[in-house]
This record gives sequence, structure tokens and C-alpha cells, in this order.
Amino acid sequence: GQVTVFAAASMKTALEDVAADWQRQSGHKATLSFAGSSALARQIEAGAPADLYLSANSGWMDRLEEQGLLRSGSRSDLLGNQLVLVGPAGTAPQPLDSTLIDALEGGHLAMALVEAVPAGIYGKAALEYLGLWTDIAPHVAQADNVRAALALVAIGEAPLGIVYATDAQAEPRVDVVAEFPAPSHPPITYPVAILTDSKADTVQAFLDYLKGPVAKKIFLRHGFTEPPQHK
Amino acid sequence: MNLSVSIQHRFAGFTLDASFETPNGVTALFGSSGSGKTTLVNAIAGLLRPDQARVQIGDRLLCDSDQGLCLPPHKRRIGYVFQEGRLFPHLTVRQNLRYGSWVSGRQRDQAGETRVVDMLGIGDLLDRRPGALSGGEKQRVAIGRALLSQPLLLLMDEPLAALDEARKAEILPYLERLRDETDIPILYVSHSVAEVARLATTVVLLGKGKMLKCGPTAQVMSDPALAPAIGLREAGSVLTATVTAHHADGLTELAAAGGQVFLPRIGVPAGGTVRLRIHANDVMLSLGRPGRISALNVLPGKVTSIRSGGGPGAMVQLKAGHDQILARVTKRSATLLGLEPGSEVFAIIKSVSVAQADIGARNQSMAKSDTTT
Amino acid sequence: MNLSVSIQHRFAGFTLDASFETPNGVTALFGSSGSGKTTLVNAIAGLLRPDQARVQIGDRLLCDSDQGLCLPPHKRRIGYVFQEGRLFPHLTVRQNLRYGSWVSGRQRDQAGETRVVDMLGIGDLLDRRPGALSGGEKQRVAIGRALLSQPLLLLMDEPLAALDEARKAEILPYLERLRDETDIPILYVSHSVAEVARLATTVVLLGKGKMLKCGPTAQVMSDPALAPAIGLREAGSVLTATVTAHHADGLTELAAAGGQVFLPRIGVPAGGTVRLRIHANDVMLSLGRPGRISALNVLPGKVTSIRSGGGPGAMVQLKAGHDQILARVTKRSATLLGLEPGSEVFAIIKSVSVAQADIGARNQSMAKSDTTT
Amino acid sequence: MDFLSPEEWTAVALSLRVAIWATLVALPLAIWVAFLLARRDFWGKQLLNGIVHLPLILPPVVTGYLLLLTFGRRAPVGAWLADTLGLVFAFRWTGAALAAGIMGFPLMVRAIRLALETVDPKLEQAAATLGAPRIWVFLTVTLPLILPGIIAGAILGFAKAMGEFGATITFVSNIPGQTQTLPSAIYAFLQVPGGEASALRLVAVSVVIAMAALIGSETLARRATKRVMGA
Amino acid sequence: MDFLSPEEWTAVALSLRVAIWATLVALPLAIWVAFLLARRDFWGKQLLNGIVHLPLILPPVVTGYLLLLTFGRRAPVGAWLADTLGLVFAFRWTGAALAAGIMGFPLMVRAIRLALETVDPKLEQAAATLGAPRIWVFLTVTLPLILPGIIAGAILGFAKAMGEFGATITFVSNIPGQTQTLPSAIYAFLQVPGGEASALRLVAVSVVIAMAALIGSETLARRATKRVMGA
Ligand SMILES: Nc1ncnc2c1ncn2[C@@H]1O[C@H](COP(=O)(O)OP(=O)(O)OP(=O)(O)O)[C@@H](O)[C@H]1O
Ligand SMILES: Nc1ncnc2c1ncn2[C@@H]1O[C@H](COP(=O)(O)OP(=O)(O)OP(=O)(O)O)[C@@H](O)[C@H]1O
Ligand code: MOO
Ligand SMILES: [Mg+2]
Ligand SMILES: [Mg+2]
Repeated sequence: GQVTVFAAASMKTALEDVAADWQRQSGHKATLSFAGSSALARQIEAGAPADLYLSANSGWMDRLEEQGLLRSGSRSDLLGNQLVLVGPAGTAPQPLDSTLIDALEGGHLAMALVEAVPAGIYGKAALEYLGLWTDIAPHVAQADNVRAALALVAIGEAPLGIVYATDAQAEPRVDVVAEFPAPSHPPITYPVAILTDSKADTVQAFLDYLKGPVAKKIFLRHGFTEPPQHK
Repeated sequence: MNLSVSIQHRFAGFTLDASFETPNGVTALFGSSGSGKTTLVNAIAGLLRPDQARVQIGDRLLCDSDQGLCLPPHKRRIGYVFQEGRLFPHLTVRQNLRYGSWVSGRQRDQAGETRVVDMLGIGDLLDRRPGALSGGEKQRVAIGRALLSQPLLLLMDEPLAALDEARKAEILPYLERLRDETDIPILYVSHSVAEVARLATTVVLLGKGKMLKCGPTAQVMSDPALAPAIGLREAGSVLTATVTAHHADGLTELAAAGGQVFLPRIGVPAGGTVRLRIHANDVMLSLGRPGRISALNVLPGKVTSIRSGGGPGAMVQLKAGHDQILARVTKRSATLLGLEPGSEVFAIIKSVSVAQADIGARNQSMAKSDTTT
Repeated sequence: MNLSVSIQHRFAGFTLDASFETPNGVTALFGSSGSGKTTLVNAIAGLLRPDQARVQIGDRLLCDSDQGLCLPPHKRRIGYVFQEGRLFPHLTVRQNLRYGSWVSGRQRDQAGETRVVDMLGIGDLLDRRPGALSGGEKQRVAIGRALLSQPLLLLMDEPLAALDEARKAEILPYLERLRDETDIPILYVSHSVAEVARLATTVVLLGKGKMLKCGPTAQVMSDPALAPAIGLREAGSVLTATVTAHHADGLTELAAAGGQVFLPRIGVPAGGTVRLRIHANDVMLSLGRPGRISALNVLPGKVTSIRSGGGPGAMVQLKAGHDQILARVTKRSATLLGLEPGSEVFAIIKSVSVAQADIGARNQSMAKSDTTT
Repeated sequence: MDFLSPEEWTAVALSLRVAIWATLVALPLAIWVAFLLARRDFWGKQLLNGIVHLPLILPPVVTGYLLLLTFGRRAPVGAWLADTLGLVFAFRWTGAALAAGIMGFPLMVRAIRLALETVDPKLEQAAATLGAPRIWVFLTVTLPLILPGIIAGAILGFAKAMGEFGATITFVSNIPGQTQTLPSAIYAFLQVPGGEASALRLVAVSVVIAMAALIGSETLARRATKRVMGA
Repeated sequence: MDFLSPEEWTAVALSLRVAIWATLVALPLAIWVAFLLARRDFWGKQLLNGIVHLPLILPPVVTGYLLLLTFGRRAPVGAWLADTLGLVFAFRWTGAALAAGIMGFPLMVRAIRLALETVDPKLEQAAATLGAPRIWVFLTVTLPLILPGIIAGAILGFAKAMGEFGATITFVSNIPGQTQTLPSAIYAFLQVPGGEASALRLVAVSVVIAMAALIGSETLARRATKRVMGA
């Protein structure tokens, strides 16, 4: 009756809380394996014994879907998130305009990889939308994932960084100095799906629980939002 | 079992080309530093793959380039005492000694081991590792290790060079016994003429990679032409004599072709045959039979040749019975005595100067193989 | 410059405790395998840090445990020829030879280098690496390397053991010249009595880590009590003689205390003093002056003692002039000749038996330092 | 023990198991390959040498990915091994051991090869003249003489196995109790804002284990060296 | 060249520069440390030994994080170096070289140390009796004799530097043209669905470079060994 969940690493704290709660409710255990969305997707392609895939990136989910690795009809957008600009705690609010580059004071803007990691892709899109990208691109330090970018700001190595609201909320050493408007970037979604090979009888129950109100409350508490409606 | 060797090999700047066939017993490989002795011995052991080679012990063919046959070293059953020890540093002395029987799965010969250990005086070293042994101690262990591997041929590359006289004197008889009591041929590299004369049945003289001479020890040693190659001081002759009696005062009486000879007692029973080595330097010549002197051995003979070079000395060859005796005297003496071929003289040899270390005992079978070559 | 050494050191199972002081020239370190020769030499070179040590060359104190002084090896300026070569495998022979002057930034002595290379016969090897040299070739390079490091003391641990007679005979005179023409003391480990007798001013006899005897060569060598330690065959006496004339037939005439002596020509001018070594085995005794024999050297003398052990031989000590001569004869001869202390005899010594290799030339300063010890 | 959660203890135990197996299984193979590279001449030697070094040259993620493509359940080699030998690597601790072993392999081979190259062939010749066939020469002379090198190789392999992360998480994911090694657990903590303290605890455990192994190996190696050098 | 984009060529050049500097600068230090560990006895030797091995034991991300905490602009050491020597590591290629050097350090030290331990002290003694002071003995005897070990250490360090990813990206991020090494670029491609082919191209470049270095080093090492072994 055990469910194995492959989930994007950035969901660790929230998902662990949810799984613990589910175990308390149902008596069933969910085994959570956290890694980058890409690594997990490749592992699923290679036949990983996962029941549920929770990605931070709809691109990888699309690819699995194309290959018929998802149980049909099980895919849905579970959560949404918001993109924010953060600075070390105490940093004054920063308008998202051409003063941004001065605010770096010669330092770097921390982001996730802008071509590869979702948070970086969204961030680059937003900056392009705001017309700031060309100027600021040489000053961007790209980390291998969004949490690493957050850490750069948290320890003060980068004066500013672009991360998810969920990350900003969890890290006391940073303050949100600006929020990116929703239209400035593609919608941020966390898709979820059951995998074709899944044999666990409780997988549907767990997915239902994830979509249910109790889990949603926990997710929202961690800063996630309802999934964006337009898809 | 005789040993037949034919080896050609080229290094940059050095060519070895030597063929010889030797009867059973000890074959001395003699030659100056760099003349190719170690190279030759390595080729026989299979450690060096020569350009062209044929090596045969008795009827065991070890290697024949023409047939494309070349046994690997471990199948040759050759005990090799290296010029530089080559003890296994990670094994104790005891384990080094037992290595041969261990790796070949042979029954260990405990009695033989005890005998060899005693003979070599390494009983106290058995539990030590080779690293902290003295130079001579290492070499003694190396000799023991080779002896205990039950070889069919023993190669010894200057095995005694690092040892003192007393230790040499202790080990030499054991090598003699090995020669006399077993059928194992020994190829023995040495710079010491005394050792060679004592041990060797046959001498192979190498010079710059070429074989200069191969023959019975007596013949090579008393060849005046080879004296420079061997070393003037070391030239001499080798006689064969039969033991006639052992006297109470510790002397042994022998009959040589040229007459009666006395020696300090030797361990050969009456009737046995021995070889006596006489340094040319140790022979004095007298025109009349000398009177009251301490030398007991006086052999009458006839001068066959006198060779003198640029130095003050002359090498006089005598015939005493059918034996050749070499005597090295000054030109002045030769002149004073009026020596010339045909002169009748007496060779005076101090009995003790035919010293223990120069006596080689031979058993009958060897005497035979010696004369047939 | 004299050498003063006092060293105590313990290994598990072996204790070295030796103190000696030797005059300038060559000091031979003599003793059986495992008696501590290498250990002693290592301690002098500073390679082993002994428990207790004091080493002084002339007035240069190298090491004194009491003062807590201990110079590191590279500051001692000691040339060391090791028992096992220790050539640098990554350098050519030439680079090995020049290593000493290179690392110490000294001016290289090109003439000296050429001379040493010629003397050692290693001219053809200069561009080779040590890996493929023969055993004797390696040792010759090692000797050259030590000589060319311009040392203040030379330590030689069996330097000639791997060499053939001819090569030894070539190198020995150079060591003699080193001894005679320079002020460099040499500590020479050897198992060869002939080498020791020829080279050494002083002999230090070691046994099981203890110093048994230290004294002038002549004295140690002709001490009948030490004959067993030195080896019976090698016992003998050392005489001092003055060159009186060089004759046209290649002989040199000398005056010893006991009379006139002839030798093959030696390179010492008339008036010079030389040391002659006479093997006890090479001396024959005669009651009357012998007649027409080839031996040119007949010294009258008087028997001072006769020592005979369990064997068939007897050691007869004579006084010829004020020199001691040892003669080893058979008991039978001693009885036949009726020898006893006080007997007047003639010692017959073949001139050539006082051979080239046993002649040691000494210059005046050495003769002096010799007599003062 | 309160210091670590049960799940973390599991990760510690798993890491140890993975590292020990990786080292023990890879070692004989490494000795063999080192021997080939040091002593034999054959066609393709440089190729073998290159392949051995690959895990060092490639980013670990790539190695993990290649492993996934080779030893995954759907991959030819993986399927064949599973069918014939019943040996499954994918998403098992065995896979973690495989990844760790492969990542440490070049280190082991180099250390052993270096030791092999300094063994004096004259000693091996001496053994041969005493009647030892090649394999015996190797076992009784060569092997004991290169023991310090083997120990060095083993400890390098073990340390690498304890620290290996990229290839492991890419190949066998990060499934608690099955494939979650210490480094994976540490990584997961670092993905959580404020997870540094938890990560540090695990780092400490990892360091203590590796240091113990290190000191043990030093002692062994010193003993082996002393035996060889004399006294 | 069409095979790689200009940006990718930049990454290749940067990786080469990083690997070469990392190897060259770390090598003398590695020789010194190897010498201390092999030949000297001092208090804290085991500690030094442990520290040297740390980069091997720790997951690379942790190493990168520790580097950030030590050599970052805000970190004490980093600030001091920047102020006094003008040496800045954070977000510079120099930082990538530092990370690569540190990750390869244990491999270098081990190889060199292993070689040092097999040098016959008797040869060093002989050099001393010929008048060579310690440092000369080291330079003229020890160093040439351990050359094969030094070459092995250098090539291991170089290979590792070419492949290092985790510590580098964590420490200096991924700034195209400044800190984007080949492994970072490869990683980025692997994060995107369908990026495998591009990643493979870069892997090929990386492998070719490393193989060339490998074969070069083998040739050098063989020559060095031959010199030492004779002929
Ligand atoms: N490091 C060591 N530890 C223990 N014992 C040692 C050590 N080095 C030498 N010995 C022992 O000390 C004794 C003297 O050794 P040393 O090498 O000085 O002898 P030696 O007189 O030079 O002999 P040889 O003529 O055989 O070279 C030997 O018994 C040897 O085994
Ligand atoms: N691997 C090699 N390459 C080139 N030359 C070599 C090689 N091995 C030996 N030689 C040369 O071959 C000659 C014969 O060497 P070998 O070792 O056989 O001499 P040896 O008679 O044993 O001398 P020694 O009495 O000095 O030990 C020497 O000149 C030596 O330098
Ligand atoms: O799958 Mo991620 O680690 O949130 O980009
Ligand atoms: Mg030789
Ligand atoms: Mg010695």
C-alpha cells in the first residue's frame, strides 16, 4: 500500500508536511524521493518504480505524457507559485525598473539557470517583459537551482535575487523587495500525474488527498498558490 | 648432466656471442668487469630473451630459438644467486628460504633446510626481514634460498664476493659437496682464481662478450698464454694426484706424476684422486736437490719453455712426469741458473703453500667426465 | 689529519661499541660479516644517528653527543662509496660523477674528472644511465663519484669486491696515490688482506660489534695471536726497507734490517722507504745458506718462537735484524730441521712472491705518523 | 539516538553499505585493470585507459545519465543482467554502489598502477627463478609489495563513495531507505531554506566515518610499508 | 566552427583555463603536502590528512557551499584576500579554478605521496654524503624520482577540474563567459527536455580534451619511468 512519489526538490518541506499528515489520516506511508525535475523525469523514462510524479516544470511532464508514461486523465496542475525579487533581510523595496541595475551596486543578481531551470526561465521572461534583460544579463549569476540562488542572497553574496515566493517565505534571512506581475511571465504551474506503471493501490487516494482541502491548506501555508486557471 | 649453451645477443654497444659445452660439475665463468657474464647467466635463466639461444641441461632442452622453444624462467628449475641479493623485502628470512618450495608446492626438506641454515650461519636471522641485514648476511640468505629451491642447475653470480675469508672458507666446502655428491651442474661467476681453481671442473673465459677459451680447469689455468687474462699473480698449474697415505703428524702423502707430494691432511681416503693447484709464484727452482730446508715437496722436472715479457719476470714451464708445472721466477734467476729448454731442475714447493683452499676433491665420475672433454 | 671515532649504538640483537683513533692515511676496517663495519661507517657519515658518538677529523668535530653537536651528512664533506652502489638512476654516469660539485656549487675540476674517468675505465659509459651497467661498472662509477666530491674523509665499504683482479690492480695504485699525495684520510672496509696490507696505515679489527685491535698494519698483521681472526692463509709480516738501487734487468734492490732484498722494479726512487708484505706461507726455512736456487732473497735470522696448534702446521717467528718475519711450515719440517727458539736459520723468500700488489709505498710524513702511533 | 532521525540513520547505514560494497567489488577489478595498464601492451590500451578515467572527466550527472541509459530496467544491459543473473541495479542500493564504484574506479586504478610501476621487476624475476608461475609471482611478491598502493586506492574509493552524489541521484534517484545515501539526504536538506543545520549534522556524520576509515587505512598502510622497507 | 556556438567555444576555453590554472597552482602545494604527510611527523598530521581528503568525502555541493562561506565577498577570508592581495574569487573564473583545484587536491596529494613513499631513502642519503643540502636533495633526487607520481597527480587533477561541476556552480554560479565551464553548460542542457543531444556534443569536446591530456601525460610518464628504470 506504499506510494512512491518523485517530486521536485523545491517542494521538500511542504510535501513532507502533507505526507506526514496523510499518514496520520490514512495510516498509509508515502515515500518521497526529491531530486531535480529533469533527473526524475529521465528516471521515470528509464522505468523508475515511481507511482506519482510531481514536477516543477510542465515541460518534463509534457515529455512523459508524449511517451505515454502517464496514466491517462490523471494529470492536473496541482499548484501555482509567484515570482519575487528578494534581497538580504532589511533591504528596501525596489521598483522593477531601470534602477534595478544600480541597486546591484556592482554585485550580481542571483537566479536559477535562465535557460534550463524553470525559476530561471520565468525570471528571464519577466525581465525581458519589463525591458530590463539586456542590461542586466551580464550581471546575472545563475545557480543550478532556485534554492541555491536563494542561498546566495541569504548569505549576502548577491544583493538581489529572483526566486519563488515560497522560497522567500521560508528563508528568514531574505526580504521580498518586489513582486513580478503575473502577466510578465508564463504561468507557474506544478503539474502532477500518476504513472502508467504504478501498481500501488493507494496512489489514487493519495493524489485525491493532495488535491483535497487539507493538503491545499498546508501548501498555501508554505506560500504556494492555487494553480493558474488558464492553461 | 652436461650443460650446453649457445647464446647471441646485442645491446647497444655490446654484443654477446658465446657457445660452450661443459661436463657435469662446476663451470667457472671468468672474465673482466663488463665482459658479459651476468648477461650470459641471465639468458640461461630465461630472464633475458636473447636474439638467438640454445640452452640444454642433460637432455632437457630449455630454450632453442630455431625451434621457437623458450621455457619461462619458473619452468627451468634453475637456482640463481644474483649479484645483488634480490631478497623479498616483505618476507622474513625464513620465508625467503622457503619460498621456492612454497610456490612450487614441493615437500619442504626440513633436514636440508637445517643443514643449509647452519652452514650459512643464518640461524639467528630467520625471523628478521632482509631490510636490516648486513651485506654479507643478505648474500648468505640469497645463497640459501637458491639452494633450497631444489634446482636442476645452479647459477651463482659472484656469490662470495661480499663475504669474509672465514665465511668463504665455510661455504666453499659445501659447494664442493654439492658438486661432488649431487648431479646438479653449477655455473659459477667469480673474480677469484682461488675459488675457481678450487671449485671448477671447467673454466669458460669471457672477454668483451666473446668466449676466449673453454676447457678443463687444469688446462686453462696452466696455459701460459692465458696468464695475462687471468692475472699474472694468479697464474699457476693444476696437478692430479692420488692419495697414498695419511700420516700421524697431520700430513697426507700423495703421488703425483712427478713424484711424492705432502699436504696438510685432506678428507679424501687413500686411493682417492685430488687436484692440486700450484701458484706459479709459489714454485722455486733449484739446479741440485736442495738440502736441509723446510719445503717437503721437491719434484724433479725438465724445462719445456721459458716465456719472458717486458717485466723482470719469466714464466718457466716444466714437465714433471706427465704433469705441467708453471714457475714464475725473475729473469735474473733464470740467467744465474742458466735455465733453458731441456734443463733438468728441481721444483721446490712448500707443502703448505698448496693451501687448503686450493685443494679440490674429485670423485671418480667427475674425473671421468673431465677427461672425456 | 687524524681521525678519532667513538661510537656506541644498539640494534635489537646487536650492539656496536667501538672507539679508535687513527693517524692520517688509510685505516682498514676489518672484521667478519655482520661485525658492524657498515654500521660504524654509516654512523661516521651521519646517516645513522648513534646512541652515543664522537667523531673528529683533524680538529673538525663532526659530532659529539655530549655537546649535542651532530652535523648533518651534507655538511660533513665525507665521500662515501657504498657497499651497494646507490647510483642515481635518473642521471647519466657523467651527471652522477658531477653531482657532488653541482650541488655544492664548487668549481668542477675537469682535469681531475678526466683522470678519474680514465683510471676507472668508465669513459665509454659516461652517457649511459646506471640501470643497464654491469655490477663492476656500477661500483667503478660509485668510486668515481665519491672521489670527485672533494671529500675531507673517504669512506669505502668494500669498494673493490665486485671487481676483477685486473681492475683492482689498476685502481689500487690510485688509492695509494690518494693516500700518499693528499691529506685525505680513508676508512676502508675490506675482506681482502692483500688490499689491507697494501693500503692500510692502520688496521681496526672488529668482532661482533667490539673493537678487537687497533694498531699499525705491520703490528696487527704480524701478531700471531690475531692470525686466526685474520685468516691463517693470510697471516704474514710487514717489513720496512730502503731502496738502494734499480737494476737494468728490472729488479729493485732494497736494504731491509735483515739484509738485501730484490723486487721487481717499484716506482720509488733510491733512498725511499717502502713496506714489504711477506706471507708467512711464502717463507721457507733452511739451516744452511741454500745453493743454486731461483730465490734471490735469503735473510739470515734467529728463531724467536714456534707456535703450533692442532693442525699439521707451525708458525715460526724469526728475528732478522730488528724485523719480525713470520714463517708457516709443517710440524714435520720443524722436527726434521730441529727448529727451536734460538736456532739460526735462513729465510728464503722468492723475490716475486713479494708481489706487486703487496708493495706499499710510503712517503716520509706517513712514515713519521706511523711511528708516532 | 536523538541526534539523527530514524530515516537519517537509515541513510547512514545505506551509505556505509554502498561505500563498502563499492570499494570491495571494485578493488579486484581495479587491481586487474591497473596491472594491464602498467605491465601489458595491447591494442586499445589507451582506449581502456581513457574509459577508466571517464568518470573523472565527465560531470557526475552525465555519468549518472549514461548509467541510467545502460543499466536502467529498460536498457539492454540492465535488462539482460536482470534476466540472466537476477542482478538489478536500477533504483536499488546496488545501483548506488555501482555508481559509487564507477566514480571511484579511476582513483583506485591510478593509485594501484602507480604502486605497480615502482615494483622492482628484478624481485619478480627472482621469484620466477625459484619456480613461481606468473600468477604466484603476482600473489606472493607483487601484491604484497603494492599493498600500500592498494590501501591508498581503497581509501580513495571509499571516501569517494561516501561523498558521491551527482551520479547516484541521477542514476538511482533519492528514495529514502532504498537509494537515499548521506549525500542525497544532505542535498535534499540544502534544498530547503534553513536546512543548513540539518545538512551540517549529516556532513559531520559523514566526515567522522570517513576519518575513521582514513586513520585505519593509514595505520594499515604504515604497517605494510614498514614490512617492505625493513626493520 | 559550426559544431559549437560562440558561447560554447567560450565555455571550452574557460574550462581549459580553469583546469590548467587549477592544476598548475595546486601541484606545488600538493607536492609540499604530500611530502609532509609522507616524510614528516608532526602534531596534527592526521588532521591535515583528513582535511586534504575532505573534498572527496563531502558532496561537491557542500564543498562549494563551504567555499562560498569562506571565500565569498562577505566572508572573512574572501574579504581579506580582496583587500590585501586584490584576489577576488567570488563569481570569477578564479573561483572556478579554486573550486576545481580543491576538488582535485586529494587526488594529487595521494598520487604524489604514494610515489614519495617508494623512493629509496638510500639514494637521498647518498646525495647528502655528496654534499647536497636537504632542499637540493629534494630537487635533484627526490623530485625526479617521483616524476611519474607527479604526472599522475597532475593528470588526475586536470581531469577532475575538467569534470568538476557541483562545487563550481555552487561557489561561483554560472555566468556565461566568466564562470560557465563545460560541465555547467552540459548540466544546463540536461535540465531541458530534448537537450541531450546538445549536452552530448559538449561531452564529446570535454572527452577529447581530457583524452589528449591523458595520452600526453602517459607519454611523459613513460619517458620519466624509463629514465629511472634504466636503459
Ligand atoms: N637497522 C637495523 N636493525 C637491526 N639490526 C641491524 C640493523 N642494521 C644492521 N643490523 C645488524 O647489525 C649487524 C652489523 O651489521 P653491519 O651491516 O654493520 O655488518 P657488516 O660488518 O657491514 O657486515 P658485512 O661485511 O656482511 O657487510 C648485523 O648483524 C645486522 O644484521
Ligand atoms: N640492458 C642493457 N642495455 C645495454 N647495455 C647493457 C645492458 N645490460 C648490460 N649491458 C652492458 O653489457 C655489458 C656486459 O654486462 P654484464 O652485466 O653481463 O657484465 P659482467 O660480466 O656481469 O660484469 P661485472 O663483473 O662487472 O658484473 C656491459 O658493458 C654492460 O654495460
Ligand atoms: O525541479 Mo527544481 O529543482 O525545483 O527546478
Ligand atoms: Mg655481473
Ligand atoms: Mg657491510
